[in-house]
Amino acid sequence: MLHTVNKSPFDNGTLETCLKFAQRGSAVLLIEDGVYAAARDTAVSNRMQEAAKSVSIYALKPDVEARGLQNRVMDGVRLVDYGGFVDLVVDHNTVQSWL
Amino acid sequence: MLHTVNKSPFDNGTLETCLKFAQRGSAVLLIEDGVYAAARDTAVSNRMQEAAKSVSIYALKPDVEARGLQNRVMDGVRLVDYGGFVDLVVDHNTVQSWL
Amino acid sequence: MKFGILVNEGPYTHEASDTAYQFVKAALMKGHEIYRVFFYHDGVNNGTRLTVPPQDDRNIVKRWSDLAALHKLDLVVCVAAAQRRGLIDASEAKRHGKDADNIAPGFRISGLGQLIEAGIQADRLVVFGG
Amino acid sequence: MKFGILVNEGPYTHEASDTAYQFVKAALMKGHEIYRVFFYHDGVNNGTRLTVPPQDDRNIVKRWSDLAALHKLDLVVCVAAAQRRGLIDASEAKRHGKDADNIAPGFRISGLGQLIEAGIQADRLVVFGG
Amino acid sequence: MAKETEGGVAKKFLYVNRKAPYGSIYALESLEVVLIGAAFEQDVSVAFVGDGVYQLTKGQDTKGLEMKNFSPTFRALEDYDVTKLYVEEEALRTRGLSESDLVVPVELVSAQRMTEIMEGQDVILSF
Amino acid sequence: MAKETEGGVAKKFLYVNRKAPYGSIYALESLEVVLIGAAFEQDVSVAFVGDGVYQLTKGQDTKGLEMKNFSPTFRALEDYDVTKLYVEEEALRTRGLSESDLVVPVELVSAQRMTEIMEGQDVILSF
Repeated sequence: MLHTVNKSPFDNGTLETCLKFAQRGSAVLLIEDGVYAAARDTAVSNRMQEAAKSVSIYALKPDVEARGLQNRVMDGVRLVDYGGFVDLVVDHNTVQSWL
Repeated sequence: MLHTVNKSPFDNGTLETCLKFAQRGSAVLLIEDGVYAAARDTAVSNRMQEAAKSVSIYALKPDVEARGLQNRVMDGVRLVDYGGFVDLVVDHNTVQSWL
Repeated sequence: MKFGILVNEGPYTHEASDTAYQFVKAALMKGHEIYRVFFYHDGVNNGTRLTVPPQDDRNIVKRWSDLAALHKLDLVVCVAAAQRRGLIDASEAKRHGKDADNIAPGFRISGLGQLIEAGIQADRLVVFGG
Repeated sequence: MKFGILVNEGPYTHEASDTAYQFVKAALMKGHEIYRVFFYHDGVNNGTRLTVPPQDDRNIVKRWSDLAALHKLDLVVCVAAAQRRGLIDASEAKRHGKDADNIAPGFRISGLGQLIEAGIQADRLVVFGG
Repeated sequence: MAKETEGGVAKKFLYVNRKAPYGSIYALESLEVVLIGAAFEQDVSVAFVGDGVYQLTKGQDTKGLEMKNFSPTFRALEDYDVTKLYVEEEALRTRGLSESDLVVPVELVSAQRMTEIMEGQDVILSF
Repeated sequence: MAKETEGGVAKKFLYVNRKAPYGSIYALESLEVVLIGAAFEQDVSVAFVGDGVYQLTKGQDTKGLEMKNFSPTFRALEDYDVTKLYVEEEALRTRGLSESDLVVPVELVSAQRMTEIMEGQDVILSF
């Protein structure tokens, strides 16, 4: 399954809820304000590193760039463009959007 | 100052942010989905009891009733109707809405 | 006491418009004055006359229009926010070459200055958002 | 592959409509089929032709209309959600005694069944929300 | 995952509710999708996680809001053959609620079980 | 709290920004209010708390979103005599940011100091 998360992890529990229900081996794509979770050295980066051991973490590049995070993305997070987003949807049987 | 909070405390950090900035002696009015914080025996009720020692906590009765909380409101939370909301605004110099 | 009211969310989607309406009604009943109700962000969508709510539901737009008529309320929709969201009156429609308008009775379109002015003139400004 | 798309938020207010648009464009460029784009909740507001966005900003509604014309996309606005929010076409306007309509070219109004059908017919349903 | 029916192949649809009622319209409009969707004879499940569990609580009285109380409609889901209602147990507990506080019989599930339910779907509509 | 000016009495206006940019329009439309409000010669302050601090970060490149990058506009606030920009220090730190990551000079303040600033206002507009 592919999960998408579009909320900042700091003022909102959406990312935490997604990670709670994301099965080992599934993919999590951070989009829109969700990409803030991809940054290094934040209050949630340890949590994300931990999550990256069981799920694959992606972040939508145009959203990363819009928020000025292009030089702050943590190791282990793969950047994809909209075409890569489409490919991720194709490669997984279902998509769950955590809003 | 009167603070209003309209988000559920469970999936969102709005209440916590409000309490962080609410000065001792100020009033906090829970409205809309914010009234869930007024319920007894939840994961945030200890936090609310603690907060009630330094700020006055109110909850908007029509919102409490709509959510079926009328018999679950914790001690120390005062219920007000829309007229009581108006009175609270009159009684405080400024209103800060935490959205 | 004189109140300014800011409504930042659209009808039905968020409760903000409901709460603002009930607050305004209660304030009027207590003899207070509503200096202005300003609609910003998606709040501008409270001002369309094209809604057709379910029969068993409240009619949010009509409720505002009726209250405005009864109490001579000043309901102001922000022009910039309204243009982004497709809320226009006849003169805006003409100016922008649109073939229709959708503003409801009792609402008028104006600039953000009207919000600041409400903040200055009113004793209290209360924000209702989403 | 066949995609169904659900857009749950209005233009400009949330990024959901932008992301959905860019996703649809990228999917088409990769040779995929878009079975339907369904607009629900505030998403129905993507279908109004009365927006006048700032000159230096994207025109979200026109972008959808143009893409629909180019690729024969089926853009469906939920009738129940649209009625609550004041998005109507000429026949709805007539039926409900409204003196104007505001639907944009390339959009059509229909029932929620069209969303379920998209879920059944498409290989993937992707939800964009607020 | 899709199962065969008389009319062809039914897909497994899951509706995921995460929002409380009345503060926003997502809960009500999600229920409207479930009701319409029921006519399509698919394999339907409805999940309530986080604040979504509040949609099912007893004692809702919306007169003061001038809104319609739609919680009784959940009781009608059975008539539409929508019987698989899953509630995240931890979400209930966190909110001081138990199964007896809900307007309909549901299956309380652990996070792990909810994950399995989600993984078994063809289409997930989240609100 | 209102202070006397030539034109009469100026009120203390505080704009409180709590939302990140681009994911929703609140940040941009809040800035539009600040700019218009500047013409009214009131005593204006702007606070950035929680995710609101993201509005001020350097390096924003919105081409991929086809949106306008409005972060440079914060630099223009000085020309409008809007110079009191307060940023919650803890919000920055939580997000791995420091003052050098921001597009404009700001005053970093503790939660306690932010509380005092808020308490000193006549009108608070929160986004």
